[in-house]
Amino acid sequence: MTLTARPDVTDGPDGTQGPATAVPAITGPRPADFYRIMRLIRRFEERAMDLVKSGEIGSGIHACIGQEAVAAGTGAALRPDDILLANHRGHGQLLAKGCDPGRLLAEMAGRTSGVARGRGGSFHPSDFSAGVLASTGSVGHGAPLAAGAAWALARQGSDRIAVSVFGDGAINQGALLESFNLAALWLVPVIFICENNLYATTLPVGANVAGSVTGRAEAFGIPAESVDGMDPEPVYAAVARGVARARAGQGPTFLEFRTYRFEGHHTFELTTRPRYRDPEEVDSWKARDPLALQAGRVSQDERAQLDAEAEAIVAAAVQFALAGPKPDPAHASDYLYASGLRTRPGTAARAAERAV
Amino acid sequence: MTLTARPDVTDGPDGTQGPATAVPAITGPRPADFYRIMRLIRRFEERAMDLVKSGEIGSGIHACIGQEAVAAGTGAALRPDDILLANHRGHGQLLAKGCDPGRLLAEMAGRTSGVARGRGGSFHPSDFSAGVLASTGSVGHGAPLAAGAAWALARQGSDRIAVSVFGDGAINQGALLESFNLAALWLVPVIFICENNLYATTLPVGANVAGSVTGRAEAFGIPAESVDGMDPEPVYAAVARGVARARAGQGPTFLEFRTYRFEGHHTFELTTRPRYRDPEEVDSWKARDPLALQAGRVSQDERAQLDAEAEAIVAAAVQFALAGPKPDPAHASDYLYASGLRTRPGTAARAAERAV
Amino acid sequence: MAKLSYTRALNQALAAEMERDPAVFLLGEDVKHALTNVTVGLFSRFGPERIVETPLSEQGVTNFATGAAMAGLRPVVEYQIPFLLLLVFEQIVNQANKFPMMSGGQAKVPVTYLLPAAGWRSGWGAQHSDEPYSLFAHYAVKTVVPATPADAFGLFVSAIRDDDPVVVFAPIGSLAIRQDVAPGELVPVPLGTAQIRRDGHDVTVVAIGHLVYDALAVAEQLADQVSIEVFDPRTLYPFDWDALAASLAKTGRLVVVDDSNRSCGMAAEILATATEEMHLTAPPRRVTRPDGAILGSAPEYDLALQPSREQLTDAVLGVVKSG
Amino acid sequence: MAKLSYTRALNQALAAEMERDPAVFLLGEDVKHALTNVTVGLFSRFGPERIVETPLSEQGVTNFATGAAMAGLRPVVEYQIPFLLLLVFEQIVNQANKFPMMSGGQAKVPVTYLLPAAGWRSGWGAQHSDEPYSLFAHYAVKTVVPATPADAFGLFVSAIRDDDPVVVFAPIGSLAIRQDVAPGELVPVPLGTAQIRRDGHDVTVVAIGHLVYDALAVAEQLADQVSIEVFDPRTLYPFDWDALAASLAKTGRLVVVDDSNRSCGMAAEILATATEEMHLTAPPRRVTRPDGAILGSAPEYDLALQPSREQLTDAVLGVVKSG
Ligand SMILES: Cc1ncc(C[n+]2csc(CCOP(=O)(O)OP(=O)(O)O)c2C)c(N)n1
Ligand SMILES: Cc1ncc(C[n+]2csc(CCOP(=O)(O)OP(=O)(O)O)c2C)c(N)n1
Ligand SMILES: [Mg+2]
Ligand SMILES: [Mg+2]
Repeated sequence: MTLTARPDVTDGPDGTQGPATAVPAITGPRPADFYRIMRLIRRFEERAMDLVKSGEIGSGIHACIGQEAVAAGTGAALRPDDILLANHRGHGQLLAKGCDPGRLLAEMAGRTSGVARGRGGSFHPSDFSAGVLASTGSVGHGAPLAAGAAWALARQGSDRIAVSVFGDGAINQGALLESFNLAALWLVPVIFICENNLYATTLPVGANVAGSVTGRAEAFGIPAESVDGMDPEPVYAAVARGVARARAGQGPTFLEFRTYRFEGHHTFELTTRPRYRDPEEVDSWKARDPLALQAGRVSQDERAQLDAEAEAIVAAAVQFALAGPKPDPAHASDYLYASGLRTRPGTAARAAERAV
Repeated sequence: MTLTARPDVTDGPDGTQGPATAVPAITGPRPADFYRIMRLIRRFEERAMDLVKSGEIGSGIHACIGQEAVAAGTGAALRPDDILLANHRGHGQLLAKGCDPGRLLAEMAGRTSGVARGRGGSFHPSDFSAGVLASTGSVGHGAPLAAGAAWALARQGSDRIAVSVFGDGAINQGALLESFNLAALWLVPVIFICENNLYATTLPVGANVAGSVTGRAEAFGIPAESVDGMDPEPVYAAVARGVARARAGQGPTFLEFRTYRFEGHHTFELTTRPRYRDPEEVDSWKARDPLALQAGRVSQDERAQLDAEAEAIVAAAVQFALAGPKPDPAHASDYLYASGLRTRPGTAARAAERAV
Repeated sequence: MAKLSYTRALNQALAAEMERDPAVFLLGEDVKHALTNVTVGLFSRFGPERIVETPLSEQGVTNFATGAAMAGLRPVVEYQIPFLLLLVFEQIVNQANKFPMMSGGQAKVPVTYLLPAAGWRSGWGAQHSDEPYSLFAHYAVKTVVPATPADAFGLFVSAIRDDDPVVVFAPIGSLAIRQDVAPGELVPVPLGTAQIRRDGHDVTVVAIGHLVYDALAVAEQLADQVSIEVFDPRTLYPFDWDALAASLAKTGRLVVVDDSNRSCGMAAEILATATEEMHLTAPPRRVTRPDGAILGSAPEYDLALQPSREQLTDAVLGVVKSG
Repeated sequence: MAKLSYTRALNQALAAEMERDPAVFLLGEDVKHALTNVTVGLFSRFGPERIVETPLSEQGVTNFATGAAMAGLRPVVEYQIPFLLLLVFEQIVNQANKFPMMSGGQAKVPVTYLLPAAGWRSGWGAQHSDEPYSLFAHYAVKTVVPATPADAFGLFVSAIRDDDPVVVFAPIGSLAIRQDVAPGELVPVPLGTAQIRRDGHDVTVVAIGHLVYDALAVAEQLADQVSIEVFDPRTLYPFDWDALAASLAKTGRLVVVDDSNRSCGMAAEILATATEEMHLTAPPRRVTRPDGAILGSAPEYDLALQPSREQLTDAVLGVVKSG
C-alpha cells in the first residue's frame, strides 16, 4: 500500500522526507520505555500549549495531558507498520506510534515541513510514514476507516492490523456502531480503543451513555474489557491481547481505558474557563498522575537522563517547527486531487468583454 | 398537537374527511378480534397484489402476508390516539392501527382520496387521523422520529405513547441505534418493534447481524424480549407490557417478533424471481400460517361471518380506491410547505427578451 | 442605544421565543454550558426540558426533532460545526423537508437548524470551514444568512415561528460585530425579504452574510469612480427575486460575492436567474471560493481561498468597464 | 454488432476492471443476488471477498471503503437509492474527498460510488426520485452521468481507474436503452470530456444524462426551423468548459436541460459560467425540475415536475427568437 508521500507534487521544502528530531521508536514495554514516551508526550503538550498562547499554533489544541499512559501502552503493543486512526486529541498517540515530534509540531504550527505539509494541522494530522492514515474531524468516524484499512491489509495477505482511538463521546455516533457490526461480522483485525476521560467537551459520560461503554461492543459479540488507563502496564497488556487476537485472525477487540484529561477540552478553555468539572474531581485524578506513577518505576539516574532526553527532543522539535517555512498561498490548492487535477479559481478565468 | 389535516389547502376532493369503508377499531384482544383484523390484512394485501398486477398500483408493494399476527397484536395493545411510525411493509400495521382500508388503498393507487392525498403512496403513507405520522423511506430512521414524537407527547403532559416498527435490516442503521440511546437516557415512552422476518431484501439475518437482535437494545439498558411473531396472543401480551411501562413513565421497550414474509420483498420479485430463500424454509414457515392458527380459535359461524365481513370491506375498499380522482398535475407542488410558500417552476417565469 | 453583539442577538431571540411559546425548545451539544454562547443563561432559566443536552448523535437527534415537531413542538437544533449539517443532510432534506408534501399537508415540521459558526475559523482547517448553505437552497429548504446582529435576531425569530424547516447560518465573519440597536429595532424580519445596504446606480453587488461588510467597504473605496448598490439577500431560499430585478432594472450590472464553493453555489443561481430573467447590460461576475475549496489548516492557505476585497474591486471595475 | 444494454455495460465494465486489477472490489446491498443487475454473475466468479454483501449501514460502509482505499485497494460502493448518497454525503465530501489535501498528498482515495438507478421511478415517489449530482459538483467531487451504454462502460471504467473519489450516476431514464456496439467501441472514456451528439449552428442544447435523447428528438423535430447542437457533458465535474466555449463560439445561444432541482443546480452553474466567460448573443435558458421538486408518488405528480420536450422546445424557440 502507499505509505510514502507522493513525490510528484511539491510546494517548496518537501515536508515529508526524513526525520527532524531523532526519537527512537519505542523498544518495548520496559518501565523506562513507558516513562520515556510519557515524559516526551507531557512535555510536548506543555510546550505546544505555550505555542498556542504565543499564537504560533492558531487552531489551539486538544491537549492529552493526563492520558499519556493510554498512548504509551498502546504504542508499545503495536508494530511500526501497523495502522493508527487517531482523533482530535491524538498528539500523544501519534508520538507513541513513532511520529516525528518536530514534524508533528511543525504541522500544528502550519509549516510546510509538517507531517502533512501544514494541511492537516493539530486536529487532523496524518503521517503515513508512521502508519497514521488520518485523524478525521467527524467524531467516531475513524472507527469505520480503521476497520476498512484493517480489512484491506488482511485481504492483501498482510499481518498488519489497525487501531482506532476515540473518546467516550464517540460511542453514540451511528457510523462507529455500524463499524462494530462490520468488524465483528467479517472478523476484521482491528482494535477499537475508547479513551474514556469521562467528558465529551462539557458533557459528562453519565448524561451521554445509557448502558455501559463496553456493552456497546459486547452487543456485537466483540470481546471488550474496561481497563485502568492511568497506568501504562495494564494498558499495554490489554492492547497486546487485542493485537494477538487480531494477528491470529480472530477479529476485533474493544478496549475501554478509564482516564482523565488534566487540561480543558481545548485550549480555548484557558480563556472561556467553563465550569463543568468539580475541582475536587480534577484534583483527585491529578493525584493519580500516570507520569508520577511511572516515574516511581525507574531509577533516579535513568529518570534524570530520560528527562534530559525529553527536554532535548522537545526543544529541538520546537526549534524545527518554528524554523519551518510558512506556506506559500499560491500553493493553497495543491494536493486537492491525487490525480493532480487543478480547480477553477474563485474569479472568472476569462471574463467576457461583450456588450450585453 | 396537530393530528388533523390542514383545511386551508386542497386539490379537489379532500382526501382526509371521514371514513370511506367503515371498519370498527379493534375492540380488544379477543380471538375473534385478532382473526378479524388478520383476515382483513391478508385479503387487503392479496387484492393489492392484484392491483399491482393490473397496473393500478404503479409502485408495486411490500406485502406483509405472513406477518399479520404482529400487526394484530400490536394494534390491539395501542390506543387510537397513540402514535405509529411504520416502515415500507406497513399496510398491516396501519390497518391494525385503525387506518381506513379504502383510503389506504386509494393512497396506494395514487388517488387524491388517499390518506395522504396520493402523495405518500404505498411506501410512505401517513394518516394523522389514525396516529400514523410518517413511514419514512430511510430504513431505521422511523425510530428516532418515534422517540421524538413520544418525548414531545410526554412533555405536553399527555399519556399517549409512540411505536416504531422496523425490520431486521434496520437494526444496523446508525440513526436507529443512536435513538435507542436517546430513548433510554431520557426514559422516552416509545416501543421499538422489530419484525424479524429473517431477511433484509435478499440479505439473511445471519449475514447482517453480529450478536443478537435483542442485544442491540439491551446494550442501552432497554428491556428487550424476543417473542413468537406468528401468534397474535404473545405479541399482544408483549406489546401490552411495553405500553404499560411506557405509560407509567418507565421508558422504552424493545420487542423482537420472529416472523416471516410469505411473499417476495417487493412485488417486483413476481417477475425477477430471485432465489435467496430455500423453498423448504418458505414452506416450513407457511405451515405455521398465523391466520390458520387464529382461525382455529374462533367458531365456524363466527369465522364465516368475519370472513364475509372482510370480503365486504376489501371489496368496498377496492371500489372506493379505483373510484377516487386521479391527481391533477397542476397541483403537483401543493403542500410543499406548511406555510403555503409556492416554488419557482422549472422554466423561466419571465424570460428576458433583450439582445445580448 | 446599547451595543448588541451578533451572538447576543441570537441568544436574545431564542430567549424571547422560548418565553413567548412553551412549545419552543432547543437540542444541542454543550448547550447547558453554552459553549457557543447562544444559550447563555437559558439552562438555569428554562431547565433541562427546554435546553436539552444531547449526546454526539446528530442523525438521531435531527430525526428526534422532526418527530417532536410533528407531535406539536417547535424544536431548535444547534450544530457546532458546518459539516454536522452534511452529516444530517438526508434527515433534513429528504425527511423533514419532504414530510409536509408526502403527507398531503397533514404534517408540519417547524424545526429550526442553527449553525452559530458558519465558515472559516483560523487554523481549524479543512473539515471545519465550509459554508454549505447552497446545498440547502438546492433542496429548497428555507435558508437564511443574517449579516448583522439585528437581522440575526429578526431572522432567527422568524425561523422559529415559521411552520417549515428553516436553516439559520451565522457567519463566523459576523460574530464579532456589535451594533447599536434601540430595543424597538429588535423585531422579526420576514423570511424572503432582501435589504439594500447602500444605494447605487452603476452596479449591483449581491453580498452574502459577513461579506456585506466587505462590499460596503469596497463601495466606499470606489465611491468617486463607481456608484455601487449593495444588496443583502438575507434569505437565500426563498430568494427575493423581485428586489433583485428592481435593483438590476436600475443598474443593469451584477457582481455576486459569496463565501461558498463556486460550482453550483448560490452565486451561480443568482447569475443564472438574473441572466435568464432580468435586465443586464454587461456580463455579470462571481467572486467566490474556488471550486471545491478546501481550506488547509495553515492560515496562509485558509485566506488564499476566500473572496477578497481586491477580487471584488477587480470584478466591479471589470463589469463596469465591459458592455 | 451486439445490442448492449446500459446495465449490462456497467456489469461488463465492473467485470473487466475486477479481472484486470485484483485491488478492485465491490461493496453493496443485495449484490450477491445482483438486485440491480450490476453484479450479475460476479459473485460466483469473484467470490465473497470481491463482491461484498453489506448490512444496511451506509455510513459505516462508506468510510470502510475510504479506509480500504487508503490501505491500497480500489473499492466500488453500490447504492440502491439516490437518497443513500445524501445519507453518506458527509463521508464522501468532507472525508474521502478531503483526505488527499488534508494529508498533504499522502493519501489516495480511489473509491467509486455507483448509483445504478438515479432519478425518477414511476410511483416510487418523494424519497426515491432525486438526482443529487449537483451537490457533488458543488463539493468538486468528480461526477459523471453517462447517457449511453458505451459511455456507461467507458466512464465507469475510468472512474474505477481514477485515483480520486468518483460518483457515477446511472439515470433510470437510460437504463432501458440498448445500443449497437462493436466490442472495439467498449473503451475507457476519459473523465472531463464532453461529446457533441449532434452538430448545429443556431443554439447549443446542453442535456444531462437520459435527457440527451430528448434533446436529440427535439432537435430532429425542429430540424427545418432551427439547427440545434446537442452537447452531452458526460462529466459534470470537472466540466469540459473548453468544449462548451467552442460550441457557443459557433452558436452564441444556450439552453440547458437538467433533471435536477433548479436552484443551485448544474444548469445554474452552466448558465453562470457561460454568461461570465463565453460568447452569448441572447439570454440563455434552463429547463429543469422546479425549485425543491418533490415527486409525489402518483405518476401524474411525478411527471408534471420533470423537464418535458415541450418545455425544451419552447425554450429553444424562445432563445432563438430573442436577441
Ligand atoms: C460527529 C461530531 N459531533 C460533534 C463534534 C464536535 N466535537 C469535537 S470533539 C467533541 C467532544 C468529543 O468527546 P470525546 O469523544 O469524549 O473525546 P475527548 O475530547 O474527550 O478526548 C465534540 C462534541 C464533532 N467534531 N463531530
Ligand atoms: C437506509 C436505507 N438503506 C437501504 C434501503 C433500501 N431498502 C429498502 S427496504 C430494504 C430491506 C429492509 O429489510 P428489513 O428492514 O428487514 O425489512 P423487511 O423488508 O424485511 O420487512 C432495503 C435494503 C433503504 N430504503 N434505506
Ligand atoms: Mg471524552
Ligand atoms: Mg426483514
